[in-house]
Amino acid sequence: MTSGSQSQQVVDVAEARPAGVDLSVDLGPVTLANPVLAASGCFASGREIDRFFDVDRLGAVIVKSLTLEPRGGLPTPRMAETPSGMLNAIGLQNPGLDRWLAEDLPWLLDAGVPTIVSIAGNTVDEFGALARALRRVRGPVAVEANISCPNVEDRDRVFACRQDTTGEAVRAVTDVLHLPVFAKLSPDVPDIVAIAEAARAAGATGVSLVNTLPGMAIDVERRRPRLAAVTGGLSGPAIRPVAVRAVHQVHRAMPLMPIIGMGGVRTVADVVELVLAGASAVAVGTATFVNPMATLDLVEGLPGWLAARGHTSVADLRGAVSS
Amino acid sequence: MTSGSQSQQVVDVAEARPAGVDLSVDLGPVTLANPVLAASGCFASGREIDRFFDVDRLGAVIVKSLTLEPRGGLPTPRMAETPSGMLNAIGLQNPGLDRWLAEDLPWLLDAGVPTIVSIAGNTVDEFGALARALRRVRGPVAVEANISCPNVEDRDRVFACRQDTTGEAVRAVTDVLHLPVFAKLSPDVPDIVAIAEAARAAGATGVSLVNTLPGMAIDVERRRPRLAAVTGGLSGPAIRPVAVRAVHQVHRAMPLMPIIGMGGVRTVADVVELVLAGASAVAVGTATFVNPMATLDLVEGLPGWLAARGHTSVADLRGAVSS
Amino acid sequence: MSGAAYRVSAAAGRARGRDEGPVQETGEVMGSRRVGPYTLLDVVAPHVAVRVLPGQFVSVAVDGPETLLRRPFSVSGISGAPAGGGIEIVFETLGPGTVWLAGRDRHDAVDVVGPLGRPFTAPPEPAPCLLVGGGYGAAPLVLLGRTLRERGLRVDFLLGAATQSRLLGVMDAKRIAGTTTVTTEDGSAGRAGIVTDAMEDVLDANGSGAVYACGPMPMLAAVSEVAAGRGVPVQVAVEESMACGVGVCWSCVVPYRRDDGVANVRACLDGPVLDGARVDWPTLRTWWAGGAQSPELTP
Amino acid sequence: MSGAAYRVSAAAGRARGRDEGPVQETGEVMGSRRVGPYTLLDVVAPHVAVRVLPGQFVSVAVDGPETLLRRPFSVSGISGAPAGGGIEIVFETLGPGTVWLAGRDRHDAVDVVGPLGRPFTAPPEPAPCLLVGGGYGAAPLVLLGRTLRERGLRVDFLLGAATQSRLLGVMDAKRIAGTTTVTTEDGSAGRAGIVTDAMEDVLDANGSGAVYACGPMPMLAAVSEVAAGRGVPVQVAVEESMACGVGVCWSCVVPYRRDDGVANVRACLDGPVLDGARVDWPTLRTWWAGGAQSPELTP
Ligand SMILES: Cc1cc2nc3c(=O)[nH]c(=O)nc-3n(C[C@H](O)[C@H](O)[C@H](O)COP(=O)(O)OP(=O)(O)OC[C@H]3O[C@@H](n4cnc5c(N)ncnc54)[C@H](O)[C@@H]3O)c2cc1C
Ligand SMILES: Cc1cc2nc3c(=O)[nH]c(=O)nc-3n(C[C@H](O)[C@H](O)[C@H](O)COP(=O)(O)OP(=O)(O)OC[C@H]3O[C@@H](n4cnc5c(N)ncnc54)[C@H](O)[C@@H]3O)c2cc1C
Ligand SMILES: Cc1cc2nc3c(=O)[nH]c(=O)nc-3n(C[C@H](O)[C@H](O)[C@H](O)COP(=O)(O)O)c2cc1C
Ligand SMILES: Cc1cc2nc3c(=O)[nH]c(=O)nc-3n(C[C@H](O)[C@H](O)[C@H](O)COP(=O)(O)O)c2cc1C
Ligand code: FES
Ligand code: FES
Repeated sequence: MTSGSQSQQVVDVAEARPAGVDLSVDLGPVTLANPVLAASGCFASGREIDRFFDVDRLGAVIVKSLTLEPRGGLPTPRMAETPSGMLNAIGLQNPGLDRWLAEDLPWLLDAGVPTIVSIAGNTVDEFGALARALRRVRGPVAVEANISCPNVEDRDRVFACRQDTTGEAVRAVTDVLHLPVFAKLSPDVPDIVAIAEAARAAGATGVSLVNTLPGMAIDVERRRPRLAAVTGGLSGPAIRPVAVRAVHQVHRAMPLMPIIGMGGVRTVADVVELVLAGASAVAVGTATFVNPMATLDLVEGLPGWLAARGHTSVADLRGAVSS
Repeated sequence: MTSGSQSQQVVDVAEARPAGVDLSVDLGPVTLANPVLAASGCFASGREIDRFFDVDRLGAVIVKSLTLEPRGGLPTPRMAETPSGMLNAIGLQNPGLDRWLAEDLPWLLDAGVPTIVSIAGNTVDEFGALARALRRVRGPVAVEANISCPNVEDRDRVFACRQDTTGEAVRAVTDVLHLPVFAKLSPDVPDIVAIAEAARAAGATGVSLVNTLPGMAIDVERRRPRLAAVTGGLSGPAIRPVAVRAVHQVHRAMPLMPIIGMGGVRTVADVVELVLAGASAVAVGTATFVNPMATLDLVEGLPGWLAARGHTSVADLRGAVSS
Repeated sequence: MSGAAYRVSAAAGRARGRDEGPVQETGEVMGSRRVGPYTLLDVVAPHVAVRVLPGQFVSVAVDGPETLLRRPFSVSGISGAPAGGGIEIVFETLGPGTVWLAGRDRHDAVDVVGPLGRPFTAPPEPAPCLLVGGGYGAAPLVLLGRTLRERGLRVDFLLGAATQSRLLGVMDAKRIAGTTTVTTEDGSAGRAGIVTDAMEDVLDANGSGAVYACGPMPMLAAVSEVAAGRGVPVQVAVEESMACGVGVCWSCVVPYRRDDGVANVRACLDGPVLDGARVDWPTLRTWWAGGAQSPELTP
Repeated sequence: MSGAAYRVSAAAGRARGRDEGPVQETGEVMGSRRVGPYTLLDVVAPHVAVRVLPGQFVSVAVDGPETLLRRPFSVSGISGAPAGGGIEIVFETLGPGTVWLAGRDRHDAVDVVGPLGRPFTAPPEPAPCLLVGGGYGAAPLVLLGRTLRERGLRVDFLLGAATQSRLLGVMDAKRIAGTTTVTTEDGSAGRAGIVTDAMEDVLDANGSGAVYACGPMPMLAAVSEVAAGRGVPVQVAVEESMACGVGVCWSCVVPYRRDDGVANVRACLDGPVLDGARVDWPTLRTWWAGGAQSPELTP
């Protein structure tokens, strides 16, 4: 993809791609070559990981949430390791939608990477403005509306914590955009199905489940929060059971709606677990921090895993957990 | 405590109790000898762990939630291990309040174990009936109202997911009981402070934070949920950041209200972390499964940890995180 | 996370607990060897060893990324003199816990809690005993067989597995037993079929007055039903997924007929050895089939 | 959880990545030794070794209960011939990751990603160079010193630590350097005080035209300010807590004056070597004091 450095070093775990395993999946009207996506905020511009492998090998890349204005983000420390997980409080540092459109999107499109644009607004109007700015943009395959970010008009509670604010934020985007829109939801609500229904009713093509869980860690020696922002978002394998549960519940309630599942995925079996729960595609965040090759490993490992068990299509496994 | 078997085998990690470290803590009107409690549902009748050490060494034991009628609970498998955590779906198996009062409470009182009675109702009326049944009972130091259990009158959503149902369930208990009442809350709500305020307004002495998080795991080989009940509660170190966050938020909002903190506590540093976040006392659940001596280890390890850092009282550290 | 990770002492033979009942002990691995697909681990843990009875189990702390809970294993033998006594466990490497355990070397420390649960009990009246094992379920039966023989009882073994390599304890059985009958599902050794196919014949031949069984739960169900059908008392060592092993989490229950009704009893505390005629196998079968909820049970 | 846990190959020298830039490689430990309170680990990782430049770092997967993320370490040396080349890291055992690493034995596999970040660059005009290290911060400076010497530049060292045992690289420095000045806070070796107490004198004595520094962040701030005060260019290798080390998480930022304003740049990608005169130390000091929010920054 990047000129002159296509050749790979000896690859020690690549499995030969078994013939006859169909990895393609549909996200509503969009068909992706495989179900392994990079999660928002965990893949930067795409170029950083392209130093390791051709990132067009992924089903899609969901870019870091973009805001109307550039954001510098929060002070450090911005991350803290926790048991089988980590907390982050980055503060949505990003170059702003305009600069991203000018500087980063062309590279992704050039490289042939299916791109899902994540947007985050402080207000319902900002979601509308972001959508309008994307209206004439060619290239991205879908939009993810990160509505699990603070709503400054509602005491900084996240949009996705209530049905009404979910509906308003999503509607502001779907009203102006023709691209498929996925509403990214927060898992810490008593009734995730009701929130997903509100997103759907407001025109979302599907939902992305789950964003991080609010958490905190304290340095007991210094008696200070481990994050400068005090609280942050919990991600990684620790939260996988929460993600599986949320995906399962929403899929049972709305079996036809596409779902991008995420939360703690690390191994091929974890990808399959989320697909069985009902995910159409699976995004990988924290695992890329642990291993820059993680997403490629999953793309390469999935066909062998499926073939060994006699499956010919990953899409067939969607929601196929008995219960 | 049990006759004839008081003597301990060689104890390899007991630290000499440093003189001058005050472990006592207050839960409102109740003073406990130390802040280490057994969490509800993780200590059975008390006798099981008393085979390992004198359970009156603990600050208190919170007994498994009792219902009006005996409950047989759910089919197996009832548990599944997850990264740094576990899921359980026991289904509140318990002998019912009456039989527990007849068979188990006398042993606890005899053994000198400060006992906190956890009660769980299916309806607001059941909470009232449980409270009335406890009215004339002498011995327990407090009641924990487990309102993070399903409310059959509200589509099986837990009482603690809304302010109104929280208030009603708590009020049904505080109206008839003179004992201190702690409302046990679920962390998966968008605004834990609002729920804690509702409990407090309904007469709760304090709150217990947190109950398990709803989760699910799938056996990808057999394509079946790992729990017979499909979904269950996530506990253990994985959820500690969620517990610390919830305790911190509620303590900041209501600094004078006692809080029993719990969720993923395993080491002495974990106890201190929850106390720094604002817990008055700390309950230990899953760690007892990992190590039957876990709670005793914490009681024995805490004074040395504090003394090594020049602290003379654990209560002084409550809420002492800078931020 | 595991107990071992924050245990200070690695010296063998230091236990924490009481004079009676289970203790927590940091044992020391004395040796490890392969037995077909199984690993046999010999652990010096004298306080556990001196207390353990056939049918009881230990729970072992395992280390490694993402493992949290202990793993339960039947004690299959006692090694060394009681004073420096060791326990043996035999296990199949299935997942992270058993893989970690199989990697332990001589002198490594392992954190053991035990002995746990109720042991097998001798028949009230002297009678020939039939010991029925499936796969690694034979593990506790060898220890039981030796104990029954020491009491002067006749012991016969009936051991089954999917295939020859998965048979366990056949050599030990032959040393102890009057007769040893073997079944394999693929016919690679002994009679082709499952243990219950041979059980009636073996009972007829030896006139057994008591049956003891350990193995997969469906096998225990079948063995219990054959024994009960002939009015022969049957003790089974059940296996349920266990979070704590010490009776405090209620994850390991088995529906069991008590005098006052069917109750979900704890396999780790009231079992693992239960009266096979009282286990509510029909309810268990609905559980295994998934779907079904627990019947109205006495707690 | 760690990369190592699910990596298939343990053979040294197999790397995954491209012909240029960082690779992921399963290295093999060749040796480990104590250096005062530090551990020096020599890892055969030829694809990393052949690429690495002074000031770059590697991130190492560590195993063990509850650890998730890799741990970053400066490369302090290159061992062996490039073809079978190894890298050296020197670290302090602080928490679970470094404790695990310190326990690695010869031939153990460690999963390494590197080289990461931007290296130190030689001064544009030949000039005597002053290398200032604090504690284990001396690690990358020895490698840098050798490289600068190879280019024919004069190198002087100024190494500080809290106490004598925590000084690192003094012997190596003496072999390379024109002068080596040592400070300890407790006066147990060299001049009593911190490195900046000695820095003006050392600059005066050697007429250094470029300063390179690595060590605790407050030290880097002070060194940068002294150098900048004298108009001497200064490159600092910063340290921030890092989740990914490869530029994708934005956890490791440092406020940095660029031509278009102050931006939070990534220490792992735009650094760790940064122009000390451009790092926004006043903002960083408010961060270290806690409380303060990030100023309005260019992203
Ligand atoms: C009382 C008791 C005695 C036991 N004795 C022995 C013994 O002597 N030898 C032996 O090899 N095993 C024995 N087991 C089973 C043993 O505990 C499990 O094999 C072990 O815990 C698996 O751990 P793991 O981390 O390797 O695998 P996990 O990843 O935990 O599990 C691997 C696979 O095994 C299944 N599994 C896990 N635990 C159990 C269980 N308790 N019952 C059935 N399936 C399970 C899982 O569903 C999974 O498919 C016993 C279990 C109990 C409850
Ligand atoms: C670019 C870079 C290069 C580094 N080079 C070296 C090196 O050459 N030698 C060396 O000994 N260490 C180096 N470090 C620091 C090293 O990464 C940490 O000491 C290590 O990650 C600690 O891991 P742990 O699991 O042992 O401890 P943890 O439990 O993760 O941490 C133990 C203690 O160290 C603190 N800590 C953790 N990470 C950092 C960090 N990045 N900066 C400051 N404090 C931290 C924690 O807050 C905690 O108090 C470097 C860090 C970076 C970012
Ligand atoms: C450092 C970091 C930054 C993130 N930034 C964003 C973001 O900008 N927008 C967003 O929707 N989600 C963001 N997320 C959430 C992830 O996309 C993902 O939902 C979550 O981390 C769970 O997946 P994981 O466990 O695989 O990391 C971020 C997560 C991390 C760890
Ligand atoms: C097996 C199990 C059973 C539980 N039963 C109850 C219960 O009956 N009532 C209750 O209020 N909480 C119950 N809990 C929740 C615990 O009391 C505790 O809030 C939670 O497990 C978090 O703490 P931990 O991480 O230390 O386990 C149970 C938890 C587990 C793991
Ligand atoms: S395993 Fe916990 S009660 Fe049996
Ligand atoms: S550590 Fe992730 S961007 Fe630098």
